[in-house]
Amino acid sequence: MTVSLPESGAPLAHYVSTAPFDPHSVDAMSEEQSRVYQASQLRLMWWKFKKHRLALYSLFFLGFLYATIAIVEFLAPYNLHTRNVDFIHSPPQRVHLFHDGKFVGPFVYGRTMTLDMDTLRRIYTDKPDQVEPIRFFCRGDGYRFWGLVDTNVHLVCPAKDGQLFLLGSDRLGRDVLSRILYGARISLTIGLLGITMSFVLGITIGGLAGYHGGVFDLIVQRVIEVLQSIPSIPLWMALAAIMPVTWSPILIYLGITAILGLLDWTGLARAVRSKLLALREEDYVTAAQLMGAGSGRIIGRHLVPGFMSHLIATATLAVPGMILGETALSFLGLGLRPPITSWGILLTEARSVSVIAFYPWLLFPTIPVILVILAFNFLGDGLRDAADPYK
Amino acid sequence: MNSGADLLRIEDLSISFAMLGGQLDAVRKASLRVLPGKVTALVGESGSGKSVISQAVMGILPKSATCSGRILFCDPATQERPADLLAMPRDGREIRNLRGNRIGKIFQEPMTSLSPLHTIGNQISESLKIHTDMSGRERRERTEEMLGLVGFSKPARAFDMYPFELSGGMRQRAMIAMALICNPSLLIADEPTTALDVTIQAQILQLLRGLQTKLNMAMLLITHDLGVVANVADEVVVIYHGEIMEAGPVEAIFRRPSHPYLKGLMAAVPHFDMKPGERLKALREVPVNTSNLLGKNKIVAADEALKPEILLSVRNVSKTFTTRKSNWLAKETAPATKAVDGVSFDIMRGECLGLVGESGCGKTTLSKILMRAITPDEGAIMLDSSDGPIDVLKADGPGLQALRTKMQMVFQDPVSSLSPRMTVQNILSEPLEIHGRGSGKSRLETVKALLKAIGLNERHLNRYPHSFSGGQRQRIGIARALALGPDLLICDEPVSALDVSVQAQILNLLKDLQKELGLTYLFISHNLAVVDYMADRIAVMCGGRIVEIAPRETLMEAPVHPYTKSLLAAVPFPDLDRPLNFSMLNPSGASDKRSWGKQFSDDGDVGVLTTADLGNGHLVLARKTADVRELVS
Amino acid sequence: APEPPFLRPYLRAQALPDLKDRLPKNPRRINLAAMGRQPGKYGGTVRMLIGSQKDIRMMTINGYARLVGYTEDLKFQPDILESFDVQEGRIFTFKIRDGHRWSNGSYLTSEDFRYTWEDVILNKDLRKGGIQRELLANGEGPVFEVIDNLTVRYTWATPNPDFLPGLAAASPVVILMPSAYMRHFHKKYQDDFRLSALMKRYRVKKWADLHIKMSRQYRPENPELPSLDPWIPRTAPPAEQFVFERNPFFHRVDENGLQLPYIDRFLLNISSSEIIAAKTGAGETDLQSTGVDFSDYAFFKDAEKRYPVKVKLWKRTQGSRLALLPNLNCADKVWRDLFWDKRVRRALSLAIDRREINMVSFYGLARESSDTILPESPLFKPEYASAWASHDPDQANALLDEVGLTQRNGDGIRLLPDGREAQIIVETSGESTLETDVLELIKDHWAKVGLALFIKTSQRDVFSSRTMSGEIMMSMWSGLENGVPTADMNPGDLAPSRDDQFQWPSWGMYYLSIEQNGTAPELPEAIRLIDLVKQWRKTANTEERTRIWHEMLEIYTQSVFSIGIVNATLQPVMHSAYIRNIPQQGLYGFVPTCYLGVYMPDTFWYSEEVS
Amino acid sequence: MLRYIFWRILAMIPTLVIISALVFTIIELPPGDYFESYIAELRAQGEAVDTAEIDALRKEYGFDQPPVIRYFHWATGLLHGDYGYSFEYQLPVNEVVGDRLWLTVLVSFVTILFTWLIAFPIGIYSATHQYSWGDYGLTFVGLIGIAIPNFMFALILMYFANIWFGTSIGHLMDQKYLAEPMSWEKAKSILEHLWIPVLIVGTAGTAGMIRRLRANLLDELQKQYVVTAHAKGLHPFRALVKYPLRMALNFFISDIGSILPAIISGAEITAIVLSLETTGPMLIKALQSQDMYLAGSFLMFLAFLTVIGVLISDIALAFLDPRIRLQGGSTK
Ligand SMILES: Nc1ncnc2c1ncn2[C@@H]1O[C@H](COP(=O)(O)OP(=O)(O)OP(=O)(O)O)[C@@H](O)[C@H]1O
Ligand SMILES: Nc1ncnc2c1ncn2[C@@H]1O[C@H](COP(=O)(O)OP(=O)(O)OP(=O)(O)O)[C@@H](O)[C@H]1O
Ligand SMILES: [Mg+2]
Ligand SMILES: [Mg+2]
Repeated sequence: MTVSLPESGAPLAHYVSTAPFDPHSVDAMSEEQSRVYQASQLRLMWWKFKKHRLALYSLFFLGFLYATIAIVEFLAPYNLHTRNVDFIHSPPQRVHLFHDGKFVGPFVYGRTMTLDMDTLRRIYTDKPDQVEPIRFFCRGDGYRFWGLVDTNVHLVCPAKDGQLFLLGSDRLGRDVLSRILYGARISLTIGLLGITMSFVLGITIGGLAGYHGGVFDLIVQRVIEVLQSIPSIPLWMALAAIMPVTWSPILIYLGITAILGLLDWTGLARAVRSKLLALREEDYVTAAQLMGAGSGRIIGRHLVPGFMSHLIATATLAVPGMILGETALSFLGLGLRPPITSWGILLTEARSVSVIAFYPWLLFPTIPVILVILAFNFLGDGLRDAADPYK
Repeated sequence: MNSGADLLRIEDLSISFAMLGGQLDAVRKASLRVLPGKVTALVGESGSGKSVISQAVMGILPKSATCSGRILFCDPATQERPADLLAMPRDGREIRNLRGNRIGKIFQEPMTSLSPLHTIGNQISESLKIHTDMSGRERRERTEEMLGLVGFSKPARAFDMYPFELSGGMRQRAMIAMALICNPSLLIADEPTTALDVTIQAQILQLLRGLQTKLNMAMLLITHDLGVVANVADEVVVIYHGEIMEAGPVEAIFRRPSHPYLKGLMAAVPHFDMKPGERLKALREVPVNTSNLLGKNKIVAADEALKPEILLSVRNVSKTFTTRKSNWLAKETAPATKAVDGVSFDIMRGECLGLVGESGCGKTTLSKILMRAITPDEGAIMLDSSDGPIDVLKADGPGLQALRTKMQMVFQDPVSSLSPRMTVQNILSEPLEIHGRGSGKSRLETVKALLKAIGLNERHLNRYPHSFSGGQRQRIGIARALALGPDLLICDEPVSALDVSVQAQILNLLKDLQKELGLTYLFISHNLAVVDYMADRIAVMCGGRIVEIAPRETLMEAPVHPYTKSLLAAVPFPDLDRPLNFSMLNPSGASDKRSWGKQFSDDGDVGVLTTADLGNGHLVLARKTADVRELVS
Repeated sequence: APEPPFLRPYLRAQALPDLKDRLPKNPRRINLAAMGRQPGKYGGTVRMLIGSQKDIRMMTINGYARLVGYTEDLKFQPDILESFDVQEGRIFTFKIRDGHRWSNGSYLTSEDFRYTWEDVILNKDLRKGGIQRELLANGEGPVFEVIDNLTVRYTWATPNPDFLPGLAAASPVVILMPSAYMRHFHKKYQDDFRLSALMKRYRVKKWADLHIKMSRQYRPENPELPSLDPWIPRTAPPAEQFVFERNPFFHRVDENGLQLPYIDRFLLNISSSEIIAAKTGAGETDLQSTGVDFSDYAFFKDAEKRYPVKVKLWKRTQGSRLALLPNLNCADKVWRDLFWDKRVRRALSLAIDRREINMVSFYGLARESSDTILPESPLFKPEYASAWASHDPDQANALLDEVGLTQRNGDGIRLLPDGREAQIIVETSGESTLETDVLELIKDHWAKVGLALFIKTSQRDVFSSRTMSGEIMMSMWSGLENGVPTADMNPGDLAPSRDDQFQWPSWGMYYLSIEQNGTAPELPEAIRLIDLVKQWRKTANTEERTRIWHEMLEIYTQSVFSIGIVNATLQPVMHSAYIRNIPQQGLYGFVPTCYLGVYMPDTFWYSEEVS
Repeated sequence: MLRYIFWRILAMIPTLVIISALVFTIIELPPGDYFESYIAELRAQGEAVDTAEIDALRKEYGFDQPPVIRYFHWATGLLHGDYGYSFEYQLPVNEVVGDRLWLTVLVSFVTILFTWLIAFPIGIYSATHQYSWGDYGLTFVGLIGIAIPNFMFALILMYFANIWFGTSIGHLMDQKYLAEPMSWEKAKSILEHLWIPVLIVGTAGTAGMIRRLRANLLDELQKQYVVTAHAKGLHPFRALVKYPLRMALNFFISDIGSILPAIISGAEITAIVLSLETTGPMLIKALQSQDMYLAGSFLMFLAFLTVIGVLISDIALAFLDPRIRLQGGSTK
């Protein structure tokens, strides 16, 4: 029974609920509830994370991508440097299923190339009768898997004596798809080092400066000023020039990334610092201080989480930098250079207008870049939500 | 006066929150009404859904809430037909025109409800800016007038102050000013006076009552202070777990409480006539294993005799704040506030020292100084802990770390003192982790025990502070302070947001701990009945100084200082037969020194006042020249 | 003959004398019809893109007004000079055109030569490096004489074969400055007070700097400086656009008596090298050969459809577009010994499939050849081009086996005598993808003969010091700079004669520094080559020189000191379809043809119709 | 506060000294000097090199002296407003920069304006309409902006602007206006060209702003004081701008230190590709050719702007949030 109000404006009667009353009746918990209430915080976050579909898919996508890095050799139809000089700048081949109305399974048509000596372009025409079925789990270019086993098994291969350029081929007749797959290896890994370093440093130093303020802050700020005053390009140039030439390009790139990571924390540190300068005035920080929490704990457990959204956003935004940072440098002739391949390199190789005009498929590497960046951002969104107490 | 139709009619309101692991029904088919120019009091246990109802009326429920039912609002001032507030589009023009204008709301947590970046004047006058077409100057005048009405002694200065520069009570008054500034026809007051000392509270109640008669303002008063209810309400609604238990005119409720819940509530109120040692009757008494609770065993009784008497001695502590000028490029000539002014006192081991005083008199500042959260300008503080004496102000390194385990504090503002991104479990186990108490598992046990002791349970473990009601948060703060089992616990308004029954439960818990583990308390409260129940000695603060300190009985029965006297006079009783005599109250506040006898006031001279010893530990701040007999008379 | 309309305002203002007075009494007459070109008419502006401010030097190179210059078939001819006379290869008598004027109208006389020789070249402040190499024969400078107002003579004790090529070079030896103008900046002729005022005005610290700054001819940065070029600068740097206008006193006329150049103005716009090709393909330039590459050809060809432009393909003059240069001075003893073995060098060359490279990067349009001279050179013999330049992996393998590199590891890579794998690190400045692409291909070719190739890219400026110190094992660079030499051109490129020859920097240094630095060549072929250079310098006899050239070419190509890949690669020359007289074919190179220089851009003209 | 500013300005002196030393070191780091890269370039162009002459030049400019001495010469020169001499341009540095500075400021300023005009509304929209189609769509577009390398985007835009609108390729204006005085036509040409770099650099920057603003706003939007503002009847948008947005600006303000120099240095790569007449490409060129005084003075100028920017950012921070105490330690 519930209370019933009197007519509007009429005097209120004395109503007493007749429902049974037991002050100790804590609602019994259902199984579901007790599962929730007993769950660890990580698990709770995972549940919350899962609710964000797109983030979940992004996680799967990235997980998948990082897994493929390990088995690129197997996935790519060709090796990184396999060329076919008869198929230079060949446009992407379409995969067909039916030939002459008959189902054949996935296949491509064979191609012929003719040189147009007037315009100096290669013209490719499909041969309508030459069906080249795509093979799966097949033998193709040999490679040494993880530097251990020599093998030549691939997930997909072109037909015997046929070609398979699903995303076209480049100026040496190399398969763009395979190169993208190989490029992922460097693009998705090396930059992480720099990001991680700049994050750790940025949060720690910025955190300490913001939290402690005073003289420490003054010094840190001066250091930041000094570091920020040195634009990264000159620094790259200087570093690239003094790195021992005997180092392999990867090592040099790694080294420079590391050094830049060591210097790149300033922006983040300033953001963290200014936020913490405000946050440290909150009562809960005083409360933590009074509990005897050290600065590390206060920064790490109380202050930084309050800033998590920003950090996550910044981290996900650093991803494009990680993947593409090197393009700018390759562009200036620093950093990575061919024959090492990364997405950035693949893109810098397409740096002339004629590519855009004639060989637009060489721009395909932008697609994985975009996908990865989107995925990281949605993942970040999901993480943000999972960490958000208000959700 | 049009009292014909209900101003606010809430019909069959149900509100639930979507949470992980199912939904939480905060309000179930509640109905209530408010008549124009009348006061409906909504009372009930902490967490019973009172604030949620008020949010529903304003249309500011969190997005995770769903509600059903009808909330009809009929504004007599505009002569409009009743409109269903729930049916209005969220943040639409219609509802915005009502908010802040026709319906004012005083939020329960004044600290977090104010933006830290804007001066309170700015925030208060904003309502005027939205709903009226006053000029900037008029707005400022009106705001300052309002600030004066709610008891700011220097409204012009207060206008330019930032919330973090105000004491808890002052913020609450700013909040009240904000709600009233547009003369709403309905005021929703969610615990409007919890942070106010009784004299200011009385002043505010008087103000509200004045508006009620003058402007025909109606009020939905949410409070757990039955004394206030008895004094101002016309109708009372009792809510428990989201359901209405009892409703009726105030007469009926107070004279013929029928529902066992209401009866329990009435019984749990502490009162001044309690016999020494008498326990409060909480609705549910939770037996607690105190030693297990605090993570460390302490056999107090045995070696108590060996210890010196004085646990903490405070000598001549002062703190001055310079307010930040809003135009800080100008020379910093902003007047300084002497928040604490030469305070000295001792706390004995095992005792509970009550600290009362007007809002803004420096209690919180003092307690933070004791905790070393604020560095005083001068003074000395010695803690005689179980491991030898510690100079509180100088300790550092391991000494400071040890000090932290010896002294703990319950913050006045429960919301802002809980990290918003930590779950209750993290919050409670954190002190244990810091000081390396127990293993992960045992810590969890301790946390559960603590939760139980404060009347919460395991289901709250994984929730974040913002999803608790005001009282629940306050209890979490208490539990956190208790976790380490400190020697000295400073409680800054620990029960202000608690309904009487939970308050009884908590107070009993504190008393038990004191008895069994020999805990010592500095207990700050505005609720004199609570202080009376808890304290062994009581100190009265005014304007940064301790004006009177005495054993409880002495102070309650034979107060000497005029300020103490006026405080006691302003206590509201939950008894219809003992109404507050508003006309007797000093209109300019109890600390108005002009009304004090000349032996107590310094007339602006510095250093003429000193502490006079009246014997029996009864000290009073008075002129050096005054003699003892003169004072007592 | 008609006056150029462009000069009309000046003529009207009487700022200029009439054409008759502007020209020397005996102007250089160009018979266009005889050259197979059409005589044209005045007018028009040519827009050209340059990659950086320094490239305004293109005007000096393309303008190609020299005391003595090359003809299209690379013979010397007097240009600014009315005539020149050479005795015994060491006595050079120069005759100035009577009435020849600088672009400011002052007359060109022997005094200008004297000033330059005595007051500039011999002045220690101005020429800290001493007399230029081209003016030294056997380490000695010439004796300079003024014969009369229009005749001067330079006399060396021994023949100086570098003198005339030096004058005809793209960046010519300076022996002539406008003395009347330059005196203002010379300590000897200017009083200290004015000089220091000028120094202050031009913000330089020393008078020598002032003189150098004001007299720069190759990079015409001083619009005030009187010039003899067809177009004279009108813009002082820094600027984004450099304007050059016709020199009203230019000394050439066409058969109809029209004063050259036909074209009134050149606008040189600075564009980043990244978009020069794009702009060219968008018809935003009227004459472009620098900053564009063969790989852009298809794009330009496409532009022909959209814009009134034409693209021609000329031949580059390099001995090899790209060449691999094994560093005979490399620090690694094992490799050095191997590189010293001519069988190894030959094997490396034989292993390369030049056909494939040609097909991939040059559409098969280049010539697969060793690093040697082109058929366009009178010295060419087919056997030079084919020496060890066929694709013969079997022979390469056999040669390598013969050397003793018979051991191989599991991957088929040969093992060095000390047990290391035979890994050759080729360094390149990697400035274009062409280099890395070609190396990618060669990598595969060499793998077939059991050699592993690694590509390493490094900055251009550290290149030479690193080769010199032997850190670089093998580098990729262009081949012989001048692929179309005549016997009268210095064959030094074929011998270790300079320190920037990456196959033997240290030996080259030895010769260059007159045996002070570097190390003496140790390979008999190299010793012979440098001896031959010395012989060549001593003789003035063309037949003798031809013999020396052939012997050197024979040694060079047979020893495979540099592994050439393809030469005669094509260089697109893009131009507005309205411009006439641009040869369909040409040799394109800095040396000896001075890019467009010997093809005389002053004879190009705008017609109303597209061709 | 005035005292604080005073101290900060004092503290700038040692900072700038350290920076100048660092800048000098960085420019010195690459092996060789201008003359070496000059020689290398001459060689690459096939020109003969007179080593003796170059050695003399080297001596002339003090390159035979130890770097420390040269540093002192340079640093004292800077103090006297003498920025050194550009080898490449053969001119004193301050003459080299010339007009480029203003064009750079124009481009950067418009770009920054563009970024803010785009990023702020979108950021606010995304935060208030979290997970709406608009949010996703705008996020996507923004991210595309950073996912496509600037140089490529530049090429693409340039190419299509040429094909579709006939805009001349690259540069800030059609070349024919280069030498002309400002006119309506010239201004139009500048506008026609300006949008490309602005769009490229702008889109590269907006995503970062949008996402960060969104993240910060999302945090603040849930705060109780926003509810209070709503309870006052404030329009949600006004409430947002007044309260959470101001809080969320914190990160943005802390970044001012890097905005100022960015205005001058501009987006180098884009500028190079588009061949803009701005200072960025000049700096890069100077670095590449080791034209050290030009590069060094340029970098010093940027550093000076950074230091000023940081100061401004600190002051603005204190303005923004009254709780911030710049001087005090962690306890009050
Ligand atoms: N945002 C929220 N999300 C989930 N649960 C909530 C939220 N806000 C309140 N609750 C829950 O709703 C119930 C009612 O809360 P409410 O704030 O109305 O209590 P109250 O009656 O005002 O108590 P108090 O007197 O302690 O303030 C409580 O159990 C609380 O935990
Ligand atoms: N950070 C600060 N800056 C400036 N003034 C402050 C600051 N903190 C407190 N004050 C001032 O100090 C005085 C004492 O404040 P305090 O918080 O100690 O009062 P209180 O006794 O706890 O009052 P309440 O009972 O209302 O909480 C007040 O006048 C307040 O305005
Ligand atoms: Mg509440
Ligand atoms: Mg307080």
